Parts: sequence; structure tokens; C-alpha cells
Amino acid sequence: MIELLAATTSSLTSIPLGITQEGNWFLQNAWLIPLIPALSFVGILFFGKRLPRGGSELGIAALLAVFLLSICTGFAWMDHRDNFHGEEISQTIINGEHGEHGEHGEHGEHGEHGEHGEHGEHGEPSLAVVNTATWFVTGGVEFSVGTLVDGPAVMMLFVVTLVSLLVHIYSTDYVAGDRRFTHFFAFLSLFSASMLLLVISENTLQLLVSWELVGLCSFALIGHWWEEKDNSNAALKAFLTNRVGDMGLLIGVTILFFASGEMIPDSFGSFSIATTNTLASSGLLSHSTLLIAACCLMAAVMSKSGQFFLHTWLPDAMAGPTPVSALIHAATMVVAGVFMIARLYGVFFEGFSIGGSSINLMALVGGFTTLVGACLAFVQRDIKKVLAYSTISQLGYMVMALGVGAWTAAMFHLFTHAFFKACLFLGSGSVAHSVHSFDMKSDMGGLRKVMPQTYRTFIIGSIALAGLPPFAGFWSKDEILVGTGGWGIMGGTNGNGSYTFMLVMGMITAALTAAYMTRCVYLTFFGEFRGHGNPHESGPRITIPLWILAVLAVFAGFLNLPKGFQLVPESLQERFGHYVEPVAGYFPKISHATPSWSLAIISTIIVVAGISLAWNYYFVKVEKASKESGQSLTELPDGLTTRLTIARMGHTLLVNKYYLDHLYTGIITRAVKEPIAELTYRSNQEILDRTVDTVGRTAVRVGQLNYHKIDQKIVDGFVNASGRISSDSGEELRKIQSGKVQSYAAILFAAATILAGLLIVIV
Amino acid sequence: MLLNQFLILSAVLFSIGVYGVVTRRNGVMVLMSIELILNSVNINLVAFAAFREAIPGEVFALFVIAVAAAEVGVGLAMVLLLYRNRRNIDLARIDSMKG
Amino acid sequence: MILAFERPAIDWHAVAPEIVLLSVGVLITLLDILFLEKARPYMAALSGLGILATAIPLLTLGIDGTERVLFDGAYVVDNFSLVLKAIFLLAGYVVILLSTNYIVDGDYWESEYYGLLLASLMGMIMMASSRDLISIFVALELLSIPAYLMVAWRKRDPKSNEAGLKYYLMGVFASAVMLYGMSLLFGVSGTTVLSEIADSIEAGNGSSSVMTLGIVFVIAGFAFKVSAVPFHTWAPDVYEGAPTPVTAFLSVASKAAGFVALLALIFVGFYELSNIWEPLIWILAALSMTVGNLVALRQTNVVRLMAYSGVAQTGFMIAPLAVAGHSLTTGDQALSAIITYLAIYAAMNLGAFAVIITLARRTGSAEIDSFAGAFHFAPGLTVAMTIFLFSLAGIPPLGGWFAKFEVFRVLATSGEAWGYLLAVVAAINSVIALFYYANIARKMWAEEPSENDLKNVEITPSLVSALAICVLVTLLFGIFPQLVARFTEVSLLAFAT
Amino acid sequence: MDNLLDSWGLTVATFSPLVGALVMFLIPKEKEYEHKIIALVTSLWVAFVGFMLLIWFDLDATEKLQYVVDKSWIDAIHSRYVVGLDGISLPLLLLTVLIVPLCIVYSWNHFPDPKNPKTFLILILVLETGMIGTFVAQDMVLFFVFFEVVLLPMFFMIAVWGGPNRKYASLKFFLYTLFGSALMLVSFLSLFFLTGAESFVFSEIADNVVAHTVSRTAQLWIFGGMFLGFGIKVPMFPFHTWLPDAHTEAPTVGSVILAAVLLKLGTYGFVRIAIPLLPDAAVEWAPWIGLLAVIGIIYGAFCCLAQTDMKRLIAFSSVAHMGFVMLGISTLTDFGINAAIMGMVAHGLITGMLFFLAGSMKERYHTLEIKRLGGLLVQAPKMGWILGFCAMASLGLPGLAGFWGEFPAILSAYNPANGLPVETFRTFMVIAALGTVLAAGYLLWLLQRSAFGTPKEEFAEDPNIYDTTKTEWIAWAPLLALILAIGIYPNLVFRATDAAVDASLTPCLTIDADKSTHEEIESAHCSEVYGLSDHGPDDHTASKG
Repeated sequence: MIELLAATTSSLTSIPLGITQEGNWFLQNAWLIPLIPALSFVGILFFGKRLPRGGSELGIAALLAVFLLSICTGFAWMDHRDNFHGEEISQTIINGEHGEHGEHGEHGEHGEHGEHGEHGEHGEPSLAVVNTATWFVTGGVEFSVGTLVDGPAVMMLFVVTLVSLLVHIYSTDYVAGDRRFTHFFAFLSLFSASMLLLVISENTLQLLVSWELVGLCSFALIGHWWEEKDNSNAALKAFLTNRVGDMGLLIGVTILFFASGEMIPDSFGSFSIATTNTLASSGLLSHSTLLIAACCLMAAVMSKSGQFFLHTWLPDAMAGPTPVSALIHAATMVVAGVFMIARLYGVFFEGFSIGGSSINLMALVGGFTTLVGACLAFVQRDIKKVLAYSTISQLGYMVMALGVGAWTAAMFHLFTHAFFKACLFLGSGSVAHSVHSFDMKSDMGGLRKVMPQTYRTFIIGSIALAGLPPFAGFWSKDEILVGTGGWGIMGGTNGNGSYTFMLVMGMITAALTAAYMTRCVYLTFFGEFRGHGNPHESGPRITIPLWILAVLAVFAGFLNLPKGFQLVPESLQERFGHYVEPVAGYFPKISHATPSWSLAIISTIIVVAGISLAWNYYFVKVEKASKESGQSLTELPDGLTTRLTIARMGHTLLVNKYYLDHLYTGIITRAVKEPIAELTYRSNQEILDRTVDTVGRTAVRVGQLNYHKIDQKIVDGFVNASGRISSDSGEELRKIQSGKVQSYAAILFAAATILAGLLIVIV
Repeated sequence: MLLNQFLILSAVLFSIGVYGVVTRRNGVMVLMSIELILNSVNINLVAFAAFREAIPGEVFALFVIAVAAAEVGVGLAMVLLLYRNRRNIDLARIDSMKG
Repeated sequence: MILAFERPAIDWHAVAPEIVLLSVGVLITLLDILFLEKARPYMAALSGLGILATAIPLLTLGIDGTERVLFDGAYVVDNFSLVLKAIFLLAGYVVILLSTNYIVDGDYWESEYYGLLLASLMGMIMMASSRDLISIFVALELLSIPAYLMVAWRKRDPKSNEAGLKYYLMGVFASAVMLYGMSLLFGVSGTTVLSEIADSIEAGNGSSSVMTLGIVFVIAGFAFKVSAVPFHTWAPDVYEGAPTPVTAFLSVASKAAGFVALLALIFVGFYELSNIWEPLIWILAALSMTVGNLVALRQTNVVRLMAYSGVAQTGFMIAPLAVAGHSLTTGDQALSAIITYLAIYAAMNLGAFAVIITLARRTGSAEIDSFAGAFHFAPGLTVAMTIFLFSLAGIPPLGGWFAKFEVFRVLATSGEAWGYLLAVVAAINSVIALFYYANIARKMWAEEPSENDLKNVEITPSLVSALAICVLVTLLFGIFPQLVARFTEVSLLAFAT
Repeated sequence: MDNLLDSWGLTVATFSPLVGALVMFLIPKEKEYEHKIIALVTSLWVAFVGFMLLIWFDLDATEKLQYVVDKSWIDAIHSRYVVGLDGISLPLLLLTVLIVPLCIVYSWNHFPDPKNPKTFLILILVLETGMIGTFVAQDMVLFFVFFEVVLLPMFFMIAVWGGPNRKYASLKFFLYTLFGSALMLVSFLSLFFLTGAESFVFSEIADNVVAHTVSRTAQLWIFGGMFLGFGIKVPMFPFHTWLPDAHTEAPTVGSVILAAVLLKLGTYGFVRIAIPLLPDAAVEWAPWIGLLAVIGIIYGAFCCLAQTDMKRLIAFSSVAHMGFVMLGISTLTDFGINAAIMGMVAHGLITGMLFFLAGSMKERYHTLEIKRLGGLLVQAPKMGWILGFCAMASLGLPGLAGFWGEFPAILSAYNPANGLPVETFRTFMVIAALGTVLAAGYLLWLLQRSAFGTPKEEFAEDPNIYDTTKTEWIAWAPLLALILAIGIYPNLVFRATDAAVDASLTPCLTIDADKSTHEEIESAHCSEVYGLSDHGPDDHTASKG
């Protein structure tokens, strides 16, 4: 099948890419899915005002159609995954001088023999369906656009369309009566279109294009009420931080383009994801270029998915309407970064050499973000800010999972997280809708009696988020912890590497998550109602999506029951992993940790401990204190952290991470004087935010300096100066014209004699 | 051998004439100095013509004399005009146009 | 010893133009004496017709095309001299058109003016053909003396008076210096005919310092005539003082005459001694361009500005001479470049002066500020003036650019280092020049007129025809340069070798 | 029809605006309506001719010069009237032919203050002739003449109809560009004389440069002259100071034409003359051009951040954009130069639109002080969103034309032609990528301060802030549609330029054969590539297809 050309210097071989062009109708033209919402965007933009329901019905119809389409694509993919034996496409490459990496050598041969024997335990190969068309040709390089439908793509299609549909329905009630109702729906469908385009994009260029379109829509939607200055500020900040990340993406894509160019004969390079991944995972691209490319792409992920030091825009993005926060800043857009890592996993796996090492940049960033997000979520007054920081923390979880090689666990967590986080956000939206404020401490409390539906869905969502069994959160978080390679009795053996440090961080965050969710539930739904006015339950168009999401939050977990789970027949285990994880040339060979009972139990115990600790503090002590003082308190006046020095020290230690980071940004913080709770919050907002603003302002000042000093004075000055010199010298020369005829005669004669003298002497 | 003396004489005359033109303030004096210069040229021409037995030199001198006459006529008319307008013929004073 | 005086064989056809012009001049003077007041109105028309009449023999000589040499080499009628005679006549005709009703106001005696003008023209035409020291000197004086009188034309106006006297004194002094040079030249070479001087130089006695002194003094004399720096000091005062048509005449015709003499001397006379006159001309060219332009920047009076612009343009015209000695071909190219520049410069400058005269009649002053807002009360004139100014500056598609282009071409291809240097100096100067030309144009276009009576300027038919000729010539040479290029393919060198 | 167009097409396109101007010249000043009609009809006629040229253009032989007319013009100086159209100049010609009618429509009933529509429209038509001429000229002297012709009308437009400080700005613009073109002329001349070619036609000179190799130092000096000449026009970093003044003072239509087309003359000069004719010097100069381009990007961005006047900000933003175009050119790969031409077209459309908007806002607010603006979206929503759309296009949002100008330029900077220092170009790439972030910064900051927020009390109830009028819609709709169309399907431009650029680079610039797709790089005689058979003294050769 592969003719190994004899001894030519650049011998041409071909490597299987794990993609095919046949596949049933749905898989073939998945490009319809992004097209329909795009058309609806145009429709709403032009005819929205004249439609009876202000364009929202056009949006919902489009999303419904697309949701059905993606379900069909899902089923088509499942069938394709199980029984497809069509012909596989391979890419001819120059392999002479690069030489095979040591331990990957045998994998190479295996590939070549084409019978893909023991491709990991997931059975025979899953071939992604690719359908490309040439977009344009410039400078001998052919840019193509197309769709690549495989496991993760189908999963994401399902999640995005579902959540987007629910958010559409939800916002018909939430945003009703807004001045720019049509405008809102137009941008919602544009957002869905670009997100869907991103999900099924076949090459990195298309990924880049949709990546920035998604950024644009988030800019427009966050700044929906752009009358207030801080809304437009938040939108601007979101877009600029994304742009910073995009710079990384731009450079990463360029490096990958040209790196793959060296390998493919007579072409400058190729953008296609399948080729780049296959080349990377079969060790044909040099490790250093992959490392640089991975770091650049990592920058993009950190800005888009709100990882540690580029996350400041996400909490501010809560200024946008809540359905936007639910859709964009919980379920879809922020996950784009994680999806990009999953999509280009070959590059990251090789770049950060995830298999076999105990620490790498991605895992570290992920772990650190989970911890930081969790701590910050603790001290928020605004309910949406709590959920925003919890999103940051969960995203950190996913990135950490990818960092440790637990690919399926990360994708599964993404899948479940989308549901319960959207449910929580929409729940908080419905609460805020009735209370007309987001501030838990001053305007909420005791809403369980008044808003039963929202209360119950919120409870389900927070339990799922905390990760108590049998809810979805438990299964996905447990998978990740197992994936980190376990530690002693915790099991989770033969993972990709012994990431014990990540395991510890994961455990602590699980506890913290449980704690702050309990605090949030108590402050909003228990105790007495602190706000004014009379809150009431929201209408059906809000509660029904809440219930759908709550149900999904409960049952989504069963999709990926771990291997050894005897309660259920073998065929039902690991369904999610089986269908979603690609087994093909373009996916690296990752090893799957064996699930262990002991780890599951310990993690549940930790979560329960977290809940009980918070429960005891709030439901017992604060309840008693508020009964004694008669007004509903939100925290004990002389709380644990203020009394006990050790607790205060522990807390400041957590905060100190900031100082580490703080020192890293180089600006010394103000002296610590408010109670610890205020300090943590203000330290995050003030310092990090201000660094971003000061960077902006210094740029402006440098601009001013540059403009006034250099541009006007020196460069422009030089031009005017030359003008002035010529006119001044003109003035002097004018003086010799004295008007006296005899001086003229003298000049004439003097000149004649001098010239004569000169010429006689010299010539 | 004789030629150099003539050349020196004409050079001397020439320089005196030039000095006269440049320094004298009286219009008529300047005209006279110009005549001096022209005559020095004549001497030069005649001397060379004689030395080289070349007739054109003589003819040239004649032409110079004739033209000099015409020039002086015009020059005196100009100076007269100046006197009628300004009541003096001091060349240093006529500098209304300058720069 | 043959004493009988046998009549030298004169080729009447060759001297026909001179004769016709002489007779017209004499006729006018006679008419003036006989009919006094009655003849006044016809004087201008008659002299115009006279000039056109002299043009006829020129055409026949042109068609005939043979080179005629009279008085054994002293007086030559070849296509070089024919082209230049045509330029002189055309310029003379336009000057007459300019001065028809300019001279009338101020009730000076009009007819004499035309007599003097024709006499001066006669001198110029003679200069074009003269190839020997004596005839050059006589032609020079013949064209200068009437010019002195024309400059002092307005007897009662102190300025005209002062200008006249200055021009006279400087003119005579310069020609005296030139004469001294000529005498030395004669002394060394023994003959007055330029071709024979060239032979004697070739024969080897050209290297003496006396010869250098002679050459320098002769070139200095003519440098005065073409107002090259440092001999230009007379030009601004005389231009300002003299009546404007006379200034136009001086700036174009007498300058051209100066050039003709210079070309004849250098190309026919001492072409071999290029190591003497090339550096001299180089210095003159560089100085005139730079000084002319720089001082022009500061001028407020448009006539003085035209004087300095004239000085700068002279710098451009001399420039090719600075590399002419490099080789025979460069010599020819330099000659044709200079003549092209002369022809186009004549048209541009006369046109500009025509506009200045018309506007001065209305605004009464020659200050540049009085030109402000001309667009509003004299749009036609403004457009014409813009064409002339930008043509002087060398902007395509107007004539000036082709003239400058030829000069640049000669400098660039001369292959000598300081040829390139001069080209760079010329490039910088053309940018500086553009500044004051554009300044006037902008003042005319963009500013508000000072007083607000917007009545249009009444333009006499003769001025209109003068303007038309100049605009036509400038545009024609700009768009179809090969017209002028074909005419100026003349060469003096063929004669010299 | 085909051969009529073939022989007369380009000459008609170039000179019919002049005819229109002459006709208008004869009509007295008062009849303003007739003037407007004639101007519009002439420009539409030229647009129609341009469109016909596009239709009959043989798209799969874009590298060959088509509609070639080759007559002798000035024999004395061996310059010939040679005009031709190939892939590189087609898009730019169409851009010109599109922009001018839109400008005439835009200024239909609001001419700038010294109301003189007759002369204003005549100047626009003369400008159009100059611009079209420059893009079709294939002879150096012809190119130089048209290059100068463009200068004069622009000078008068700024000088007569400009803002308060117009005297200084117009003269500076005129002198600066003239100085540049003087140097350019000197380099043209010396190239002509050194190679001893017998005519000024580009292909002729390109052959001779290849034939008897002009010494390297001479090539360097000549390229230096051209670099200065074109660099000033682009404008490149140190020579850009004329642009902001010219733009702030120029009337709206003036700065639209200046931004949309005149800036392209410089870059077009590089692509058409400098690089194909002097390949070795180009390789020598490329890193420096790259350096200046990148500095331009960052320097322009910083200056934008410091601006208080909107129009001046847009002017500096075009300095930054042209930086990207020059970066594309400096890579000397056909990938980079394609990006540069796309960048030119995109910048023309987008910045043209931005200046239209700035003009309309100046009409409404009578000031462009960003501090006093605000709440445009509240008072004039449609105009606000168009400003948003253009800001997004300008910062290079993918899916709009701007992106396809910047991204391929950055991509090509990663892998410049051989002989160029790869590391330096990769650092240029990173800096350029940083430039895109700064671009996003200043554009969105402008958008936020002028469009978002609530209108200042000074203009809160001002009736003068009306939304886009009909004439503005007619003028702007084609531009907006094109920006979106090129954004979604960039092949509209690349289809034409790809082969032409490849041809203009390959024969004269040695690209290592094995990498590039054209194995058979025979040392093609340049004139074949340019599709010009050796022209007899005066015969007219129609070498189509």
C-alpha cells in the first residue's frame, strides 16, 4: 500500500490521516448547521422590526431547525462510528531527513500496516467525515473552507444548539420590552452561527475566523446596553483581552502552517487540522516548533476561556444581559478555548509532552485557575459574579484535565458543565428578574418560599456543580481526578503521568466549590428576604428551560459510566468516551486511567465535608445569630476568620497567591486594612484590573509623548526647518543688493578678477 | 621687446579707469574713467596689431573709438536727465531701489 | 600693388533679413520726423508688420537650408543663427504687442520707442550670425545702447531714470571689461575671426595665462548680459525701474542675445580650452541657480521676483554648458538643450510679463499682495498666469518640464562627476523655485481680493493676442515637445572641427 | 466590440474624464446643475468602460498585459505611449473607477464652503485621469507624467477648499511629494541611461537590467531613489508627516480620494516598477523596508492613541494600515505581494468609508473633537452602526475585507523570499501581530467615545444630527457591500492578482526552484511575460490572450 521509494534523498511516504470523505448525508453537509442561523441573523437584521414578535420567532425557528439537524448528525455519527469501513485518506509527506522519534517508531509502522490493530481499548478506528471546498488561491497557496465532523464536533453541536435554543426561549421573556429587542436576537443568532462554524471547522484558518467572530458577538452582546459607560467599558475590555489572545492564535496558526509546509512536498503549508495533528502526533514536526506553537495557542486559550491572569474580563462581562452570560459566558464561547485544545490535541500532546511528565504548563495553568476561581467565588456579593468565578474555576478543571491527558474526562466535564452552569445562570437571571438586582447580601434571601421552581432547579444545579453522586457533576469531576494518575490508595493507575499535585488541587477545589455554592444558596434562598418590593415566580418561558437543563444536569452523568461499574451491562459503559474520543491518525495515543472506587468515595467525602462546613457556618450559626438580632444577617459579625489567628493566616495564605501574582505584575498593593473578605475581592478587582487599565493609559501617554515630541517636533520640525533655512539665507543674500551702482561695478570687476585668478592658478 | 611696455601702459590705464569708475561719486567723472578704460583697450589692440602685423586689430580699434563716442553721447544725456530730476549727479545718492 | 578696390562679393540673400529690418527701422524714423503727430497711431502696427516682413526672408533661407559664410568666416548664416533670429523676431513682435497701449499713457513721444526697439532687434539679429570679435562687439553695442535709452524711457519718473543710468553705467563698464578681454584674445591669437582663433589655439598657444584672463573677461562681459550671478546685481533694479514691456524685452531678447554670443564664443571660439571655461560656467550656473532662487523667496514685488527668477532660469540655461566640453556629442546635446530652453523660456516669460502688465494696469501696483484673489476678478488671467508659473517651475504637461528635462538629460548623461552634482543642485533648486511660483499661484487662487470692487480687467486686443501666442507656445511645447526638439537640432561644432 | 475595446479601451478610460472636464470648462459657473450632471455622466461612463474592460479581461492569463496600446510619443527622449492592463493594475483601476462616481454623488448637494462646484468637479475629473493613467501606464515617463498630474488637482483641492490651516498643509503636501517624485525621476533616468535601453517601457528596461547586469551599487542607489519617491507617497514611517496635515485640512471628498487611491500609487510603484526591475537591490533593501513598515504600524497605532481629532486619527490609522501593505511587499514572495494588493484594495474601501463618515459627522456636529462627540448610536443609529461596521473592518476582523489584507501579510512575513534574514522577518511578524491588537485598541476606543454612551448636552437636542440621507446611502452602499463581499469571498481580488504577481516576480527574482510550484522557471525573457512582442517603430500590436 505504501511504496517506500528506494534511496532518493527526500523519499515520499504517506501517512493515514484518519479522515474520510464518504459518510451519510448529515455528516457530509454539516455546513448547513452554521448557515441557517447566519441567514436568520440577516433576516432579523433587515426584517426584524416588521415581524410580529420582533424577530425572536425567526431566531427560535432557526435554532430549532439547527437543533434537530444536529441531533440527526449525532445519530448519523454514532452509526458511522460503529460500522463504517470506507476508504481512508492519507497525506503524502517527505520523511527522509526528519527520522522517527524513538518510542514512536513502532507506532509509525503500525500506522503504515494499515490494520490499526490495538488502537487503544476503544475498538476499531473512528474516521472523521471531511468535506472541503477551495475558498481562494493566493501566492500558490490554496485556502480551503470545510467541515470536519467527528466525535467532539457532534457533541459540541448538540450542546451549543440546545443551550442556544433554551436561551433564545428564555430571553423572549427576560429581554421583553427592551429598546433593542430585535437587535439582541440578531446578534444572538450571529453568535450561534459563528460558534457552530467554529465547532465544525476543518482548518485552523476557519477556526481563527470564527474565533474572532465569536469575540465580536460577545463584544456586541456584553455592550448591549451601551448607554452606561461601564457596560461599554466591560465590552471593550472583553474584546481587547480576546484580541490579545487572538494575537497568540494568529502566530500559533502561522507557525503550524509553515511547520506542516516543510513536511508536505511542493506546498508552502497547510491549514488543515487533520494533517497538522497527524504530523504532530506521529512525531514528524520538530519538538521546539510544537512547543512554541503550543505556548502561543495557550495564550489564546487563556484569554478566551478566562484562564488565570487573562480572566479579569469574564466577571466584568456579567454587565451584559443574563441570557447572554448564560449562553456565552457559561456554556459556549468560554468553552471554545478548551474545544480548541481538544481539537488540536496532537499539537499540545507533543508540544507539552503531556504523556510521561508530572507537570506541564497546561496542567499548571488549569490547576491554578481552578483554585483561584474557587477562592474568589467565595467573597462575591453579586450572584452572577459568584457563578462567573465558578465558571472560571470549572474551566480551569477542564484545562487541567486536558493537561494531564484525561481527554474524554475533560470533554465530558465540558458537556455536563454546560448544562448545570447554564441552569444556574438562568436561575440567577430569573431571581434577579423578579428582585431587580443581583446583590445577594442586600436584596435577596428567603426566596425559596416565593420562587419554588427557580429554587428547586437552582438546588439541582448547585448540587450537580458541587459534584454529589448521582448528579452529572460527580461523574465528570471524578473522571478528571482519576485521569490525574491517582496517588497511593486513591487508585487511578496507569494514567498518562503521575500528576499528583494536580490531584490535590482538584480535591481542594471540589471542597471549595461545594462550600461557596452552599453559601450562595443560603444567601439567596434561605433566611429572611432582605430586599424591598415583592418578588414573584418567573413566567413559564423562563422556568421550562430551567427544568430542561435541571433534568439534563441530573441524567447527563450516566452517559459516561466508568469502565468497572458493575451495576450496568458492559455495553452501556463509557458510551460518551466510545463515541466522542476519536481513534485515528490525527489523535495522539493517550492511555486511559482505570477508574478506582476508592478515589470516587474519597472525593464524595470531601464534597460532603465542604457542604457541611458551609452548612454549619450559615444554616446553623448565621441562622441563630439572625434570629437573635432579629434582622437577617448574611455572616457572623465576629466570624471564624476574624477571631482565630490561624484561620486568618490560612486565608491570607490563599490571598498571598495574589501577592505572588501581584509581585509578578510588579505593582505593590495598598496596605491591608479592611476585613479579609473585602480585601480578597478588592485586591482582585483593583490590582489586576488596574494593571490592564494602566497598560492602556501608558500606551496612550506613550502615544501622546510619541506624537507631540517625536512626530511634531523632530520629524515635522526637520521639514519646516529646511523651509526656514532657505528663506533666511534668502534674506542675507538680499542685503548684497545695496542699490548703489558703484558697489555693483565693484562686485562685477572683483568677481571677474577673482575668477580669472582662480582659473589661472588652478588650471 | 617693445610690446610689453605697451601692455603694461594699457594695464595701468585700465586699472586707473576701473579705480575711477568705482570710487568717483560724480557722474561725469565716472564717464571719463570709462573712456580711459576704452582707450587702454585701444592701446592694447593697436600694440598687438603692430606686433603681429594683423590689420583686424587696427580695424577693431577704430570700431571701439566710434562706439565709445556713441556711448559717451548717451551717457551724458543720462547724466543730464539725472541732474534735471535731482539737481545733483552724486551716484551714491541714487539708491532708491534695493534688496 | 593693386590699389583698385574690388567690391567684396556679398550674398544678398543671406543678409536679406538684416536689410529688411534696417529699412523698416529707417522708414519708421523718417515717418516720425515727417508726420509727427499724425503718424503716431500707426507706428506700432507698422513696426509689427516690419518684423513680420523680416520673417519672410528668414523662411526662404530656412527652406533653402544651405550654410552661407560671408566676409571669410566673420558672418555666417546657418540653421543655428536662423533659429535664433526667428526667436528674436517672435520675441520682438510680442514685445511690440505688449507695449502698444502701455507706452501711450504718460504722453511720452511714442514713435521713437519703436525706432529704438527695431534698432535693438537689428543688433540681436546681427549678433546671431556674427562669428568674429569685431562684429560681436558691434552687434552687442548696437543692441545695448537703444536698450539703455528704452530703460530710461520715462524721463520724468525718477525710478526709470535711476534704472537707465544704472543699466548704462554697468553695461558700458562690462563691455569695457569684455573689450579688454577681447583685446587680449586678439593679442594671443592674432586674428579676430573665431574659427581662426580656434585654429590658433589648436596650434598650441592656447595655454598661456593671458589667454585665460582674456577668456574670463570676455565671458564675464556676457555673463553680465545674461545676468548670471555674481554679475546679476543690475537686473533687479533695472527690471523694477524700467517700463514693464522693456523689462520683458530685456529679460528675454537681450538675455537671448547674450547667450548667442556666449555660445558662439565657446563653441566656435575656444571649444578646445574646456578646462578653463567649464569650471567657470559651472560656478556661474550653480551660483545663479542658488542665489537667484533663495533671494526670490523673499521678494514682495512681482517684477523683482521675475528678475531673480530670470537669474535662476539663466542658471538652468548655463548648466549644460558646464559639461559641454566632455565630448562632441555632449556638446551638441548641450547646445540644443540650451536653445530649446531659450525658446520655451521666451514664451513663458513673455506670457508672465503680459499677465503682469494687464493686472498692473488695474491694480496699479506690482506688489504680489495686489495679485491676491485675482481668481475672482480675472479668472482667465489667473489660469494663464498659473500655466506660465507652473511651466516656469517645470511641472508636466506644460512646456517648462521639457526644457528642464533636456537640461537634466544632458547633465545626467555627461558622465562627469560634477555633472551629477550640478544635476542634484538643479533638482533642489527646482523645488525651491516651485515654492515661490506656487506661492503666487496660491495667492491668486485661494485668497480674497483686497478691495471688493470685482469689476473685470479690460484687456486690449493686442494683449489678448500676445497672451494667446504665449499660452499656445507653452502648451504646445509641453504636450508635443518633438515640435521644438526638431527645430533645435542645430550644431555649431560641425563648423568648429 | 472586443477589438474596439482592445485598441481603444484604455485610452478612452484614461482621457474621457479630461474630455468631460473640458466640456465643463466651457459652461459658465452659474449653471451648477449642468456641471453636476456632466461630471456624474462622465464618471459613470468611465466606470462603464472599466466594467467592460473587466468583462473582456481574460482572467486565466492575468500575467499577460492586455489591451496593450503601443505608440511612439516623444521620440526625442525615446519615451513611448504604452498602456496595458494586467492582474496587478486591474483591481486598482476598478477601485478608482468606482470611488470617483461615489464621491461625485456624495458631494451632490453639499459642496465644501467656497461654493464653486464647477472647478471642484473639474479637479476631481482631472484627478481621475491622473489616477487611471498611472495605473495603466507601462512607460516610465508616461508613469511619471500621470504621477505628477495627480499632484496638481489635489494641491488646489486642499489649498482652496481646505480647512483653517490649509495653506501650510497644501504646500507641505505638494512639496513633499514633488521632492519624492523628483528623486524618482532621477532614478528613472539613470536606470534608463545605465541600461542603455532604447525606450522607457518597463519590460524593455527589465530585460536590459537582466541582460547586461547593472552594477550592484548602482542598482542600490537607483532603488534608493525610487524607495524615497514611492516611500513618501505610501507614506512610510519617517516620511509620513504630510499625511495627517493633508487629511485634516482636505475637504471630505478630497481626503476620501487621497486615502482610497493616491496612497496606492506609492505601493503600486513598488510592486510594478521597483521590485520587478531591480530584483537584486530589492533583496538588499527588503529588510529595511520591512523594518520601516513595522515601525510604521506601531508608530501609527501609538499616534492614533494620542489623537483628539477623529479625522487625524483615521489618517494615522492609514499610516498603520499601509505599514501592513509594505510588510507584505517587503517579503518579496508572491504570497506577500498578493496580500499587499489585497491590503491596498481593502484599505481603499474601508478608509474611504471612514473618511466619508468623518465628513458626514463634521457636517452634522461641525466638529470632529472626539471629546465633544458621543451617543451617535442614540441620535443617528444607522450611521452609528455603519461607523461600527467600518471600525470592525478597519481593525481587521475576519469575515471583512481588512482581515485579508493583514493576515496573509503576517503569514508571509513568517517565510520571506530566500536571501532575506528569516529571524528578523519573524520578529517583524510578531510586532505586526501586536499592531493588530493596538489597532483594535484605538479603533474601539474611538468607537466607544463617539458612538456609545449618551450624547453630550451640547448636541443632545440638536436637530442637525439627522441620520444618513439618501445621497449618502447611494454613495456608501456599494462600498459597504464590497467590503463584506471581499471579506467573505476574497478570491474576487486574488483571482486577478495571483498569476500576475507570480509572473512579475519569478523571471527576475530567483526563487529557489524546488520549493515553488513553477518548476519550469526558465529565465523567461521579461517582455514575453509582459506579453509585449518587440514593437516596431510605430506598429500597433494587439497581443491579447
